[in-house]
Amino acid sequence: MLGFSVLILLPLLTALFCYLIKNLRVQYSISVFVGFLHLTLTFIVFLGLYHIQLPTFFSFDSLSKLFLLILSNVYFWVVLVSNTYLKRHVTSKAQEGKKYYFLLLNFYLASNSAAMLSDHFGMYWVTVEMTTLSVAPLIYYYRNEEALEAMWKYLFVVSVGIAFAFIGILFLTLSANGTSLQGKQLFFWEFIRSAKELNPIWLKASFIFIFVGLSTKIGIAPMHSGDIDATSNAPSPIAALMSGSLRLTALIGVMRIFEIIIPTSSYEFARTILIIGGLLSLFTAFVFMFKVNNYKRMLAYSSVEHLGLITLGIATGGIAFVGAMYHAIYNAITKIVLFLSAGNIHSKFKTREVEKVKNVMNILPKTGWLFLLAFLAISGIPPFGIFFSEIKIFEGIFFLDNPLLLAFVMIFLLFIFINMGKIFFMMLYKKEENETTTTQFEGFDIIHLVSILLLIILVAIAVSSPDVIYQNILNVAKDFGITLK
Amino acid sequence: MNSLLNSDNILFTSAFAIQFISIAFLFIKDQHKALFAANTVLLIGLTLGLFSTISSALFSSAEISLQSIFFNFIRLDELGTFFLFIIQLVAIPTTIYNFSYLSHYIEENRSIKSFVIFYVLLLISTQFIVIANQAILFLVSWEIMSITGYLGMMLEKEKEEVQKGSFYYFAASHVLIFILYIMFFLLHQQTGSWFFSDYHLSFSTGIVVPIIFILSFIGFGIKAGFMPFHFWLPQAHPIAPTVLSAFLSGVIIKMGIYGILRTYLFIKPVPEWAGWFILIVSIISAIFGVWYALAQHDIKRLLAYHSIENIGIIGIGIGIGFIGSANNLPAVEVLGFGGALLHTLNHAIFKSLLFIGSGVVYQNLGTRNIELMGGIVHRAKYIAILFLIGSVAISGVPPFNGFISEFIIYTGFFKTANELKNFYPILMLMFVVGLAFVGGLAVACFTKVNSIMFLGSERKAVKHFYTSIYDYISLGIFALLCIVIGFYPQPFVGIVNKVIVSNFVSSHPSSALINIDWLFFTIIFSIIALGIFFLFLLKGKLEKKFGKRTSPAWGCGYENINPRMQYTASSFADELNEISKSVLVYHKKVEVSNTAFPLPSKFESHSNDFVDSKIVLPSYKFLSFLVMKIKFLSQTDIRYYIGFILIIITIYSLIAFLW
Amino acid sequence: MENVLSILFSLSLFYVSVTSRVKGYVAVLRFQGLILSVLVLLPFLKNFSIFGIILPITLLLVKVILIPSYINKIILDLDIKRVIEPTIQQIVFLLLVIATMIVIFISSSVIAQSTELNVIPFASGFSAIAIGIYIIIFRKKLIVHVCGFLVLENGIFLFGTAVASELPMMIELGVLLDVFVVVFLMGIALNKIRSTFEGFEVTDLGRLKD
Amino acid sequence: MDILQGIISVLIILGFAPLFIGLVNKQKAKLTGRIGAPILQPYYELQRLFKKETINANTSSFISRFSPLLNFVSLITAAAMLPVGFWKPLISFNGDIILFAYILGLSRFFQILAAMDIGSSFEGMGAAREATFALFAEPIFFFTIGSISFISGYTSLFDIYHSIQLDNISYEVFIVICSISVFMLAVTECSRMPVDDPNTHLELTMIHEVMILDNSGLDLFLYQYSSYIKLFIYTILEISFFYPFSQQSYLVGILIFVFGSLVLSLALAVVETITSRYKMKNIPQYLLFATAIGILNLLIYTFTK
Repeated sequence: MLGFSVLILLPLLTALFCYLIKNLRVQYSISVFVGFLHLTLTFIVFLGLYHIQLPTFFSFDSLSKLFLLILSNVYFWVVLVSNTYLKRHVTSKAQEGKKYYFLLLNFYLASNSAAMLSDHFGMYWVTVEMTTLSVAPLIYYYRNEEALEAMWKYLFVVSVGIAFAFIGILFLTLSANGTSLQGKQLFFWEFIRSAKELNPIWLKASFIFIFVGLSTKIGIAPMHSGDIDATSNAPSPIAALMSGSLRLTALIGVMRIFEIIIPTSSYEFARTILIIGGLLSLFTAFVFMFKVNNYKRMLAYSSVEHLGLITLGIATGGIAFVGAMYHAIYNAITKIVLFLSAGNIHSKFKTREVEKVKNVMNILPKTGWLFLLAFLAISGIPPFGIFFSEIKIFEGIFFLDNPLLLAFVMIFLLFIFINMGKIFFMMLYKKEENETTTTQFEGFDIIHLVSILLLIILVAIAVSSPDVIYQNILNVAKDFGITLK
Repeated sequence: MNSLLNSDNILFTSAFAIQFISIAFLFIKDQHKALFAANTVLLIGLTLGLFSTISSALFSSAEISLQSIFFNFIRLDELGTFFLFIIQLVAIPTTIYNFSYLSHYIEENRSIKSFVIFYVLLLISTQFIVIANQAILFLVSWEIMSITGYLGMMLEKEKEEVQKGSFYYFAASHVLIFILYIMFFLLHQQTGSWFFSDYHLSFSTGIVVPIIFILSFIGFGIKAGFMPFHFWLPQAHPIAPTVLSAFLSGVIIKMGIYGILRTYLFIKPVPEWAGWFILIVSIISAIFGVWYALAQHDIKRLLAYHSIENIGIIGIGIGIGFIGSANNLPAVEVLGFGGALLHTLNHAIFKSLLFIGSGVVYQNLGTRNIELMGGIVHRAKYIAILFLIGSVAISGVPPFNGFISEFIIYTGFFKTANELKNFYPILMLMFVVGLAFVGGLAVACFTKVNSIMFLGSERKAVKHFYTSIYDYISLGIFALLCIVIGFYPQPFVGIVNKVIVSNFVSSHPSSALINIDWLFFTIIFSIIALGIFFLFLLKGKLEKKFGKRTSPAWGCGYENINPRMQYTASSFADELNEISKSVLVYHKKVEVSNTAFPLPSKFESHSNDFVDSKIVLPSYKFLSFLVMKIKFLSQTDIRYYIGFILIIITIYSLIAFLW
Repeated sequence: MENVLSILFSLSLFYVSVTSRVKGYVAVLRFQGLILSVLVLLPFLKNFSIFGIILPITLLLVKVILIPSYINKIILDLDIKRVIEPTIQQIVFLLLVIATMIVIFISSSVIAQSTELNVIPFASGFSAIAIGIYIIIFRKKLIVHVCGFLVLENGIFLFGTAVASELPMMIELGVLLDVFVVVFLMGIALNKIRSTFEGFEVTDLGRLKD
Repeated sequence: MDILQGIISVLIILGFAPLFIGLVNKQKAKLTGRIGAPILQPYYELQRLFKKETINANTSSFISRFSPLLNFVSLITAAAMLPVGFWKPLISFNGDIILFAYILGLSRFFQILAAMDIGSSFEGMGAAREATFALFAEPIFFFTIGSISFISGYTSLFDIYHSIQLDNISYEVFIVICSISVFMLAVTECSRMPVDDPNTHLELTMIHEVMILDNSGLDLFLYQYSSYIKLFIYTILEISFFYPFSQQSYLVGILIFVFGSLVLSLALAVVETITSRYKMKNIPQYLLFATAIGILNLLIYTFTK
């Protein structure tokens, strides 16, 4: 019960508390404290030092352990920098956005943890809807037209998508008709245990609906649009949260249903659908990297790309699955750094357009370097982690699937890389004739500190590749019926 | 396998450690001190490394047993050691040049610390590439090499051209790493291992190995700069800081050669078409590389194109070696690979010499355009002499090292023709003529460079020409190496022969390489040198007797000649460029006014790279044009978002039904 | 009994697809909410349990009273034009709806042979989903979008009862709560949109593009 | 004994090079109906230059003092590789054919540099032409002598000529045509008509002469002498084709040498009398023509054999 209270109830209470106490400083400190507690507990559980009992509808398995760790890791750092971020000047209208900031953050944490931990489709659905509700007002933080539009679109599209996911869940119950599952409730493990009995037609249908519905939240093309708008207009910490953890919260649902399908005859079909989705996302990112002229949208598209890559990895299975899991970790961490640096740049230049941002390397040297390093990390340059996870995914696709697919993936990635690079270097190095070349001084605040720490963590995980993570990922793979030699 | 703590291992590992430690010294506040300390420590590390390399594998027979330290991730076979030798040999004088080069930047109070960090990392990762025995380690060090090279190029990051050129390098290196992924996946698939020492494939088994060969040639060829994969090279090398472009041209593009040879070791013996393939690509690279070089005015760009030419010559050697291994002729193999390896060493030496020399000039004149130089010999005689040595060497003219390696390759041609009769002689003769043609072009090009840069009178007034002792030291070392290898090639040929005999030629090694009458060269060249010396003394005496003075040059009756009347680089090369206008994309713009009071007339000529301006950029533009056409995804209306959900669900359901 | 209610439900769908007044939508929502609450009340009538009563009552509360009146309130506050101008003619829309419903009914009756499910609620629930989507796609007013979304939700609910899912009551309540909060948030957003943009047309939201 | 013969032959070349040029000029004069200078005129020229004071352009550098020496020495070295009267040359080893070509290249390299060293546009013109035409002349050498070496399999000039057997007809034809292209090569390299006119002093039409425009005294002496030697070297390359007629008897060899050089001087004189200088831009065609002869010839030979 303790674990449950720390993981879910405590954030809820904190949210309530933040509603009562208006003082931002107090809100901040208590939220950080809660985030820290959450992180420590998750970490302890992840290490397997401590097993906690959860009430019905909730349970731990290796997958939720892993994703919960990612979530609470992202959340902790984001909350840590939030205060500094809130201190920044925003328009007077946006002042009121600050009031609900921590409230919503805590609510976000609670709902996300619940969604990750829930082992019942109904509960999962409810909590996922809650995550949407928690994050939508945060998107509206800036209180301007773009933010409003983004929030509306996100809220509406995702709600519709989630509704479709619900239909999928109902189909799942249909598929259970006339089997031993008849009359039992919608627990994952029940279904996984007796997946072979399920009616394939309804199973396929439910997979399609759940995958497409949740895609609006994961950002799998062509349902990515609402996600892009939201991520690009939300304040940077929120954007980091969304790219890092919220998408995974949705992904976990798809993985559950996929896990159910794997032993059945519809496995091939589901794989194909996932691969199509992943490729479409890569293609979308590939297309929009040519057009995009707003650096936060660019980062959002990069999230689409990487989630697509993860989906491909999951679909391919084998070593690629392991790669995908690693990729989820690395992508989450790297995205934080990218979005935080982007936030610094935004607060300096007051614009999100690439053309208007120039010579960052000299004007904001520290941020500039962090931005550059994060770019190298996200585009898979060693020693940063994504290099290794990408290699695993490529290898998997190459050996388990056909190399032609790999060729496509590589071509897409290559051009995404080239165009992203062009944009990044335009921002970092390009300068006007009369502009200064002498580097100006940039204050060192907690955002830089956090970014540096995260990059170090990234390299550390990648290079040392701790056995506990590997074992956990292997367990996840085992749940998905994947055995590695 | 001797004990872990033998002197070799300690020396070797400590060398790397010291090189790495040098970064720590950059925390010293004062940039001058920091640079001096870091550079010195780095030098110590490199020198130690060089000693350990020389002592370990090349001369003595003691093998470094690092396997036991790094779990077989690292191995020093002869090939790797030879390239390690090259890297360290080039790195030492280049690092010495750092002292003077970077101090220029410090005086412009520009921060050079990050550059030094990247430089050190570049050196270390490059050394790791050649000793890596495991695919992932290899790829990691390869990527780090590329990326640190890129970051180092960004020293003058505010310049437009720097951003452009370095980005070419960046993109190209990313392309090739993907190709290498696939290649290593294939190797892994074939052998089930990630370790180089387990890769023994034979061409006969199916289609896979040929694919591996092609991939390796493309992937590593991009790095090496074979045409038509060279397009990034003339963009990147000119804009890099001189130290870096010396190292890039001297060593890093050789990593491509290393890769190709390494892959050859995995899949030898190769069939004959592979040899011909490489021969033809290489001769094209050689001829057009030097021809492009002839059309350039930017000295570093010109040198970059010469790197392409020399890579071509190396490739020719490799091609002969392949043909030898295909027909199982150890003699041909030895000559071909020997020429290639020795030329790799030589090119590393004289190309770095030339780049550093041009860097010294650039530092003082502030331009890379040779049309604005001239008369430097009157300012800095010894720089001119050292540069001249490099030029003679790179033109493959005796008595310096360039000639030696080209001679080996020629001998390889003759050998091939002898061993395999019928139509081989005429084909080989074609290549001989091609190589001779390349030599002629190189002579034309470097006479142009030297005369326009150093000789004559100053086209653009030079206030003061500042040279530091470090310039002379680093250039001097390189020049000395050129001369030594030229006059006394035996030991170096011996090293190369050892490498080949132990790694390449499996069956009954031949001694064709050593049996060339090297003694003759030593004798002849020394006779020439002595003869010139004695004539010089004699001439001095006679001039005392009959008198000697200087007078203004004869202007054909025209009295006041001014520097702008000198022959320019473009006019020197004009006739040759005219011949190959279309390939060179060579444009001339002449503006002569025929008015009564003529205005000053203009003339300018420039040459774009064919592959870059006619293939790479257009295709990228075309692609982006196509992509821009794709509109349906970029809808802003929420109803379309919902519509997409509906559509995609229908499509998936259709798939489900058809399944 | 269920079938009768489901048919009434489907009739309401026809009405919603022809009406051109926003109030009409609200009325339909009320009506559908009523039907649904009766539907969930039916099992309660058979065997009485104190817990059984909670769900119908909350359903009634949320779907019949709260949400519709809330939407009415929004309409009044923001004095939205009461008539909607559709993007396609009503008749075409109606034809589309009818065609869809025919297809859905036939296909579901075909499906019903393989797996046992009561066809009418299933089909009408499904058609409600489809028509909700249609409303969203073919109408311009954001408020109408909200109504469309609610129709879709109702459809899902009916559908859920049809496939005899054993969703525990707690979850059902959670779903209801979620739906309510979503609508609530949308209402707030509409308020803001009113104060920020000039109109309520979806075409006004076109700022975010590449 | 070989060493001695080698030294003697080098001395012969050094000694008779001016005589040969004198011979050519004399015959040319006769053919054009002039009396002409005495045959020994070149010797007088050299002697005169030897005594003159050395004047350097004040824009020039160490290059133009160094280049004549190197030019002279490298030409002597090249000469030391040639068989005279079928004596084994001083320098003869496998692959000396390449060294021979590249030594000439070395001398060219520095001559061009020296010309550019003056910084005057006239020398520049000459240097540019020299570089260009030399580039096209190089293949001819390899297509003639090189082809023989490839066919015979020897890589030393002496052995190459040694290997020539005039037994089958196609080989004879081959050799004869080779000798023709070598003659054209000689004409180019030694800057005679129709490529270059050694006698005019109109800079715009000259190649070799214009490059040494600013040299005088000892430098000019060395340049002139080396140009004489160069011509004689190519003459010997030409003559050596006919050694096979001497079955290893030195007497016949020497006879062939003397006779051959006479014939060749006559030939040169005739050519210079009847032909006029080509346009500068036509010279590459002329050289490519020679190359084409070489290639065609080689093809014919390899496929008729």
